Amino acid sequence: MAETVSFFFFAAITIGCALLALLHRNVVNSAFSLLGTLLGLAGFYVMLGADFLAMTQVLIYAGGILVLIIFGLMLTQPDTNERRMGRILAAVAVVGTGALAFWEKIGVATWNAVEVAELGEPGGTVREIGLEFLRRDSWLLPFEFASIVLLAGLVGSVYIARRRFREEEL
Amino acid sequence: MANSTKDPALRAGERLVELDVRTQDVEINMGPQHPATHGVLRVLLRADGEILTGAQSHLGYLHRCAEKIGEKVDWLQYLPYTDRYDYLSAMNNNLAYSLAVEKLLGVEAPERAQFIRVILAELNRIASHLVAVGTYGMDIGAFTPFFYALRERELLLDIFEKICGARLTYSYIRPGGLMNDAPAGWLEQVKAFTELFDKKWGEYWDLLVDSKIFVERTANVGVVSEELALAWGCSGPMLRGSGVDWDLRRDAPHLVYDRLDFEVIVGRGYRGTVGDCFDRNYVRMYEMVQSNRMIRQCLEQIEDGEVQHPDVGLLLRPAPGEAYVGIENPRGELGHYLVSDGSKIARRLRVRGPSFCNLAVAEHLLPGCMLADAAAIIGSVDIVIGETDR
Amino acid sequence: MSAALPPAAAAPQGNGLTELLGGLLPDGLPFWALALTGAVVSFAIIFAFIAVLAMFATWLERKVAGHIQVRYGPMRTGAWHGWAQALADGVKLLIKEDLVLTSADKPLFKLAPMVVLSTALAAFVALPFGPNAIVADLDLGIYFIIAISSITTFGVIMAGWGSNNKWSLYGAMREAAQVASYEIPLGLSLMMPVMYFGSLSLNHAGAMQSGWYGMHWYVFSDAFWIAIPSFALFFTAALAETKRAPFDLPESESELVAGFHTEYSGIRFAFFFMEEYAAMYLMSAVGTALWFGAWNFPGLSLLEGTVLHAPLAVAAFVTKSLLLVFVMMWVRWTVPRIRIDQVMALGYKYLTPLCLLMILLAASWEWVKAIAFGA
Amino acid sequence: MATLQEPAAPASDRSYWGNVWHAVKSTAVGMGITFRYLWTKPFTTQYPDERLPVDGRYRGIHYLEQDLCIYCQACAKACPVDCIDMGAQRHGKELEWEFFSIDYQKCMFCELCVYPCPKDCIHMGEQYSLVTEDKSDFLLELTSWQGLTEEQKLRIAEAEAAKAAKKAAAAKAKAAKEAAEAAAEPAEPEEGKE
Repeated sequence: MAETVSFFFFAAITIGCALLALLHRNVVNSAFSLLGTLLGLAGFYVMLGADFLAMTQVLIYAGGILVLIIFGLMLTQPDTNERRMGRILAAVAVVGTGALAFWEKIGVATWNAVEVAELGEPGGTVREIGLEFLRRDSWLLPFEFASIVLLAGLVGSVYIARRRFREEEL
Repeated sequence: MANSTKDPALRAGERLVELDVRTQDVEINMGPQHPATHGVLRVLLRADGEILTGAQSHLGYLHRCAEKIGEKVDWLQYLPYTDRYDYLSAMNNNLAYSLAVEKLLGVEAPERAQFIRVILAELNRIASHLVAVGTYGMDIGAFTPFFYALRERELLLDIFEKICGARLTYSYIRPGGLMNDAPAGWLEQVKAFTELFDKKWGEYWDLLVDSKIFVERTANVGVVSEELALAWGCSGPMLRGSGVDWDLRRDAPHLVYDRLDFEVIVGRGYRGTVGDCFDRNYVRMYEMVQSNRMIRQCLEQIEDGEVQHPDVGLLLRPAPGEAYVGIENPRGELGHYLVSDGSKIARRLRVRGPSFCNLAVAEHLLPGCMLADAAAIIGSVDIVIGETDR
Repeated sequence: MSAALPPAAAAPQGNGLTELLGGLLPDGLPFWALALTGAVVSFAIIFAFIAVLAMFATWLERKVAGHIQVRYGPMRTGAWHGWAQALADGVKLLIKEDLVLTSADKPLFKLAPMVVLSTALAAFVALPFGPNAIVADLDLGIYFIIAISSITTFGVIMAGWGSNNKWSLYGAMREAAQVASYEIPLGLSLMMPVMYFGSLSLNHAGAMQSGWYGMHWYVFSDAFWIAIPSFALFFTAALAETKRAPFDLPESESELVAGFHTEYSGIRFAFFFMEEYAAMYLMSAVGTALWFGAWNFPGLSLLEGTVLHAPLAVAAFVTKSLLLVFVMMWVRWTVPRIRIDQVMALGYKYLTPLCLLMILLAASWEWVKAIAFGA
Repeated sequence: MATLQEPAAPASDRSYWGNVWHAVKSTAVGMGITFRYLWTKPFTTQYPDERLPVDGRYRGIHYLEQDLCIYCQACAKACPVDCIDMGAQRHGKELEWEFFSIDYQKCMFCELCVYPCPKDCIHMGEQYSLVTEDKSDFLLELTSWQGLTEEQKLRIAEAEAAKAAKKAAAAKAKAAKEAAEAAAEPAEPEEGKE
């Protein structure tokens, strides 16, 4: 009962905000409604017992990346004409995909929802992640190192690519 | 991030501004009602994000036609109007006007009056610099030093109130001498203040000027080079902060300044470049110490005597002619140019205000700085809108 | 206490409140009903706590500011030292006209204060006020608090953008840049106590500091030489995260008039105000829980088992947190404000490397201890 | 640390650890100062409840010694802003006051009105807080009475009676003289002063 209510609650938030993000005329408002989508997804992660993932989702995607997106959007000139085509296309794409998926579901199999209980008891997921870092046969640590190298590469390329202006040009 | 950097390859006065992304400029009205513009100054800023790309100051919101009024009222009646252009240093304004009228009249105030004038002018300089340093702290974001500075200023205002009955607009120094002699116990009160002030001065230094954040906010910000300062006609701490050794108290001796031993404080890049905001503030800080020193010497040298020239009464009729006297106001050179046609009213009265001239250079400094530096730079110029607009 | 890997933190269990409610409510009630009642009651408690806290903190701030600045602060409202000033202000803000600009982005403008306040409230869920006085004893308490408080940024950005005011937009941009940057040093600075306690749960951290008759705080532990600098780093980052001076750039009044809340008035402004104090208290409480022994206080363990123990523990925790709030105010009225590029430089060039250095030191210390004393 | 002497050499340690050290030290010093002041007695006074005494020379709202005033208008002429206005009727030596008002919306408390007074009858007082909700309240009336006092009326009546008596006496004397002169010598142009 509680799970079902929560599920539909988060689903409504996620899908509603996603639609708003696609269809809203104002780019900045779209970006803000993306926040609802991300938070709704975080709610799903919590329901699935992945609390670490949920919080990371909130911290990194909502607190970090989305802030940067909005930061960028606020500084750019909104082009209202640009949104019209996108809205139509997006609406077509969303409705089309949804209908396709629904038809597929109906056509192939009956509703076969996964019971939350089947996923196992949510436990200390951080502990598992931490242990994974320390395991000898795990590739998690090298993977993280690779991401740091990539980050350094990104920062370096931005530094090299930036322009310098003389005062007169300003 | 973006900031002006010094690059030896650049020509003089040219700065290299590093920008990560170039976006559309935004125009912002800083003022006329803005906490950092010290009154009703309006600065129209053009900014690229946090970096300013243009600045234009709009004056006149407080224009009261002071000079025109001067051509409509008696010589003495104009005295209260001088209080009002730089209301933080009204004694100095009275003094500047009185000296100009005295020059026109061809008289000189008695010696005791001259000593009291110097004491008052220097006390007023301390009071004015206290407000300048305190409000500068507020521009930077530190509120508390302002209250400490105002606390000492309050003692000074008590001193002024005791001698002339007013706390802000004194009208005390008048052509020919003073309104009346110092009351009993006044000189002792001044002496007590000078002793107290030397102790309290360190607090402003430790709390505000030596603070790491203050240093970071002011050092190397808004650098006015020596040539720039001279070219734009800066004066006072603005000029001395740029390393120009020029002080009218020493270089154009008037009153009894030549009998006093004092140093002219010159900016020397204590925390950054010569002529940055820190240096201007540094000059103000140490000028307070020097003023205090001068007052102490005056208190030792002062003798009893008359305070008003016997020939100068309430109604003045200077002989036809003209006179210009500039004195060292806390903010720079405050000059009065007076033309008399022999009547009891000035033919022409013109004021050369220091803030007005100093402010002009701020417009030149702002482009290339950050938005927060706008407050720091305008604050370091230490303008009083009453005087820029007059 | 050893900081070697602790036993896996137990699955979320009931707190004092749910137990109490479970006792009160009739048996046989479904779990979700109990949980819902618990949620509502705990929300009410937290909201009341924040409202009272905001009022008290406003009054305290004005008194601290006043006395630091050799003046009195509010003295007239209420008989004793203007104690009713915050109350009067609150009533004034409640009955003030709620202005929404015609040119504002209305949905965002109206949503912003709610987002700001609700996230501040949500973060209190993982805060242990006493041994069992926690709404939800999460495994990831600290991580949860950081994650949730990062959402506050959105409210501020919404407010800044929605106000349709250039100064507000500047405030919002600064907030975005600043808070997004300072989450890194804030999170890293919390790693030192986390490594010492071996848990991300604040409740667990509190329980681990109860030794030595309630004085086994992290700052007094064997790792005190790590604890003290790491607290300084945490405190600096927390000041930036809560946009308190010297990091109050989003609302710097001498530059941006009032920053992101320039256009707000009435109850919406009050929400921002409450959020600021709630965030201050939240960060102070995290600092208390991790560095200053949470609810532990010398002599408190003697009362264990009595009725007095729980209220006194809560009182100790709140008092210690409020002391840190006071320090935040003290800092605010002492230092000038940093410029935005210096905020960035401080975050990325100073706090983050220093935090990493401290983490290295803390890790080696745990390692040395493990070798020396065996784990 | 602060010294009253100018420091000898520019301080420009901007190394990494130098910055950290300066930041920590200067903040600690500043917080020490503010903490000390937190516990000292505030410098301010609770204004409406307690007021600082004002000095004898204080330039507050004027007061007029109306008995001495001779209605010479010297103060009004000396005022740079023309805020003094007065009106009175002269009855010989006595003045029938209509008003003596100062507009405190204009007055700038410069004390220039005090000096030219020949009778030293206008002074600046010690009252300073002129708080009102109505602008017209700033037009203060300095006279303590208007019109004539009973005493003055009496004096005027006496003076007039004396004058009338004198006049009558003079007329009588003149008539007598004229009669005498007419008797003695006719038609000489009459001269004389009253």
